[in-house]
Amino acid sequence: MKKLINTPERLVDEELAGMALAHADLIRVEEPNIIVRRDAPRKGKVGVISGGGSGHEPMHGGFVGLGMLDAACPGAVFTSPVPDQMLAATKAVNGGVGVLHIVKNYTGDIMNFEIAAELAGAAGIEVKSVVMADDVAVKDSLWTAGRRGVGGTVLAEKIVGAAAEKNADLATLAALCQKVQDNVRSMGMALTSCTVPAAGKPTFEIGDDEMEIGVGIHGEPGRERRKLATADEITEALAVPIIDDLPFKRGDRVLAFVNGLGGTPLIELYVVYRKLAAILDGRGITIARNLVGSYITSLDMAGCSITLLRLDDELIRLWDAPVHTAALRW
Amino acid sequence: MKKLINTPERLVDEELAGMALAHADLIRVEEPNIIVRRDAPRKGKVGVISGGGSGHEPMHGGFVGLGMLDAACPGAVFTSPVPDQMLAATKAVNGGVGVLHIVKNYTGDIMNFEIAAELAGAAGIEVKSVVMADDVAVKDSLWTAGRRGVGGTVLAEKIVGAAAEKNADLATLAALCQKVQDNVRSMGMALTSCTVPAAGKPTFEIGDDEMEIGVGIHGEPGRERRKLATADEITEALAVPIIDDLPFKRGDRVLAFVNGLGGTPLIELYVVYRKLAAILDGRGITIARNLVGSYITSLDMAGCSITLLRLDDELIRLWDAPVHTAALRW
Amino acid sequence: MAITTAELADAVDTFAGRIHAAKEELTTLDSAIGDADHGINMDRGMSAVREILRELRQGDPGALFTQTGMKLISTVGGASGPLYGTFFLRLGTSLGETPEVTPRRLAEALRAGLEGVKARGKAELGDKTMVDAMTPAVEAFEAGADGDLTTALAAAATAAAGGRDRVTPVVARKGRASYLGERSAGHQDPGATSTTILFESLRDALAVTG
Amino acid sequence: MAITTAELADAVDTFAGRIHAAKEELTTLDSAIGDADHGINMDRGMSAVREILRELRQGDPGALFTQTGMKLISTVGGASGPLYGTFFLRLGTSLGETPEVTPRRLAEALRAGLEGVKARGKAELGDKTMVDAMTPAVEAFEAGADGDLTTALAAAATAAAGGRDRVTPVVARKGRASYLGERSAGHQDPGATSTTILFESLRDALAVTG
Ligand SMILES: Nc1ncnc2c1ncn2[C@@H]1O[C@H](COP(=O)(O)OP(=O)(O)O)[C@@H](O)[C@H]1O
Ligand SMILES: Nc1ncnc2c1ncn2[C@@H]1O[C@H](COP(=O)(O)OP(=O)(O)O)[C@@H](O)[C@H]1O
Ligand SMILES: [Mg+2]
Ligand SMILES: [Mg+2]
Ligand SMILES: [Mg+2]
Ligand SMILES: [Mg+2]
Repeated sequence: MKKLINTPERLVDEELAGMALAHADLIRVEEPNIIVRRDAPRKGKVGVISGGGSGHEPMHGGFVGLGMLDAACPGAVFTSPVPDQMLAATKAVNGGVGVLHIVKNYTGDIMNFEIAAELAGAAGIEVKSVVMADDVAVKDSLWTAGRRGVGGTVLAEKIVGAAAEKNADLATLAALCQKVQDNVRSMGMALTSCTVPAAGKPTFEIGDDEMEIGVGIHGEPGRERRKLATADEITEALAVPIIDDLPFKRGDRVLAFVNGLGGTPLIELYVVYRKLAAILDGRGITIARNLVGSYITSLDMAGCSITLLRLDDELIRLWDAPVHTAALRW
Repeated sequence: MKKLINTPERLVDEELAGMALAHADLIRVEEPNIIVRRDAPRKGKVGVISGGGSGHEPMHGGFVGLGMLDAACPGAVFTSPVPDQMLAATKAVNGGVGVLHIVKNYTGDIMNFEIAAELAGAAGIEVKSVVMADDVAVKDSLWTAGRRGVGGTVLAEKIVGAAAEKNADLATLAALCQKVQDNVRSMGMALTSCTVPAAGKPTFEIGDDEMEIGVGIHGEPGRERRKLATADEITEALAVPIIDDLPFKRGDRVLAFVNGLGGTPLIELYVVYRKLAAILDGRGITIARNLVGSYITSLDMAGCSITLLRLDDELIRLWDAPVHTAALRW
Repeated sequence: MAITTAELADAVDTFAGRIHAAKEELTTLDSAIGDADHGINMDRGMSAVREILRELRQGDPGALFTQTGMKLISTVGGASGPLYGTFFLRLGTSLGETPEVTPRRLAEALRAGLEGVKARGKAELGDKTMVDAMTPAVEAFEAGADGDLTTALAAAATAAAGGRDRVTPVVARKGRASYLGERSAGHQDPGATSTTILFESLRDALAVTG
Repeated sequence: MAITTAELADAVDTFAGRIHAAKEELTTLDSAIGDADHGINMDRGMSAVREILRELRQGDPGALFTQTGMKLISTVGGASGPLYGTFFLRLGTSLGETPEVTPRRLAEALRAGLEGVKARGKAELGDKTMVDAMTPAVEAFEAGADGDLTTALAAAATAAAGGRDRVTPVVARKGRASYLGERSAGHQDPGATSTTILFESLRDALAVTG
């Protein structure tokens, strides 16, 4: 295992210490490992928090700041945070008008956030939770854990954060987050496995001429292993299931998000974006906004994911609204 | 070789096509493969251009836009661009008051920019060139090609671009760029080799327990191979030679830039930043500004570089000035 | 023939030790159909529990389990944290302030733990989770709780292992393994494996010697 | 015994073909002490030259080399682009509009090319660059230019290879290899290798058969 770390045990703590030093103008880091917007709580503003295992940087800690999250709860690598963190974050951002939990749909995240919400409720803070579950690689079924929350979460946090900044109320924000969830779909693929630091070796073996289609963001193997293909073929293999799922239709305006998984250089993401744009153009779908970069990662995994969000004027306005965080800023 | 590409031959063209589509609000891509600020040329504004081999994304194309570069010339992967590109870019950004070439110190870049400057001069455009050479891993000697231009280039482009935006004249901008060069030092290290797409295999072999200290950004092996060490030890191995070289002294204010080489996840860069901050603090050097992320990369290489720039009020003001490019924005 | 807090604390300690020993094995199982952290997660939690065990040994069995559960919830995270946390919490709540635990009371407590896990995780039998080891184990223990404790514990451990193995060929329907669809079949479930270790620890630590 | 444009075009074509064949070898050499692209760069340039060769064959030798040089400058990039580009440009300028080239005129042109490379790249003999193959090759050709052409070309090619090998043990002082310091010693220089291929191509294409 080759990583710029000291020990796996100290990795998250040291990362948070580095973030606190680098972004002291935006955030503070508090016990038990939560990243809180510097000026939180703000009276009369709904707090918006999220969280999940570490290893997906910049998500979520890099999205704490003006116009996005009020706090983030990073768990151990690929491990949902514990309820103590979400409870502390909820208290830290409580401006008296409730707190929204944006939860990615993983069994662990759901249960830990659930316990935290129960405890916050008992402490007199109104909490609403919205579950992001946008990964079309997973069959959407009542009989399984359901779809994973992936790239759509980044977009939801930006959009909901923008509305929260304008003092929308808790119910409105929860509905808005649900609206993003209802209109967003993603899928990812891996060229290589990632290596969980504490495990010390790649999560899965993969041949030099193979790839995994439909991976999540935790090094979970995908639904299917295929022969390595060209960027255009890979883009097609991700884009078509996404488009067909919602489905996205001729005349739709979308936000197209091409995301690197941590070990993928930017040059490759633009190659994917180019093909994605051609595919959407061919179907009469307009890219109204885009995002290209590594925003929701899987440690050092090489690979990418594509996320499409159907936009309307409201979502565009909120996407365009100012944001000032470590990872997204305009 | 595992990459999200179609063919090595089409990689740069397709990347540029993707960039043009993703950032049509900021840039246009023109023959022969140059990235030009959308509103260039601007009358009365000095044009600032740079260029170099591809494979270092987002540098330089990601830095074209308001308050930074007016054009970028991407060569083939790790290969200096050809004079035709710099000549075309120089013409495209010529607002009648001269063009500054920011050149990284590589034999190829120097010669190709030199030819372009001769041709531009013959075409009646005043060109000044400043050479960036900030890599302390290379001995600074009249008898060699001299130091490589690395991370300092990103900072120079931002700072010079800010001054150009305020209509500083060519001589002033050249002097400012030289001032950045005189006050900036960098050093890098690699955990893995990168793979040049056209070569198809890693540039160098490296053991699971080894690292290269003092690498450049082209997969050139470093000056020294060492046993793999902790993030803290690596940070020290980079920071101390940088500090001792200028030297940076007690009381100095610096911009601390921790850069990922393309295959390094952000979480690791913050671990490095944390240690760098501690080292500087221990020497009485104040981090007045910082930048953490992958801005000057080496394809898919895992590793990092550290750059320190000694700041004064002028440089801080120019660093803080607005910038709106694909990769840097505030 | 009632069980003391000290004996139960020993059982928890045995569990912690075996989890530590099985850390890599559990993580490897989780690599195949999950995210390569189950051993790491459980070991982080049980190590934290071990640190408060000396203190808990002084109190009643209810407090022992309640505190164990709370510690797991606040240190493990992931899916296993709330699930094992809830399991021990419910054990504790069920036992209340009973100073000593009879096998029958323990059977009731284990049942409460199991129901807690099912309520929290909403997994059914056959979904390929820890529930598949826990359910037969609790049932076996219930069936034998009026007889010999050692025998009942042995039956519970055997039933846990049986449940664990029964769902190895099955396609997962809960937890991360479910994302794999058909590809999850043929892999042993990490959580069912740690649950089997739990019942084996109870068996070995609580067995009446002789 | 003067050399025609067609013969010189054949030599350029031979060079292009051998560069294509040596693409991987040159790139591998450049991996060890550079950035793994010398073969790729040269092949990109010489392939582009090949495309205009049929047309150039119709003109005079000066134009053949001038156009070859310009094409290399605008397609190769890197260090080798301006250097080989300058080399051929100077060859062309030196030959001017001479319709046929005598060995002596060729010697003068090669000297002009070499001086161009040195002026552009500022490398000295012993810096471990293409100059180390080019200098002895040009000198050997100059020495034999009044004698038998085939012999002179053979001597030039041998001298190029000798120069290439002489600097293999040396520490590089120019180009990317210089970044390696002591570590560059013991590696064969890619540019000196391609220059040797150039003089071998001249030898084999221009040799008077029989
Ligand atoms: N809904 C559920 N109900 C019961 N057990 C579950 C459920 N989901 C997952 N598990 C169990 O949790 C185990 C995985 O735990 P762990 O790896 O620690 O958490 P995570 O999946 O969050 O990484 C699985 O092997 C499975 O036995
Ligand atoms: N200053 C110089 N003068 C002459 N030749 C040089 C000089 N610098 C480099 N070279 C030659 O160029 C070769 C490398 O060419 P190439 O790999 O194509 O360019 P780059 O170094 O830009 O990647 C070296 O092997 C060396 O022979
Ligand atoms: Mg996990
Ligand atoms: Mg090169
Ligand atoms: Mg797991
Ligand atoms: Mg090279």
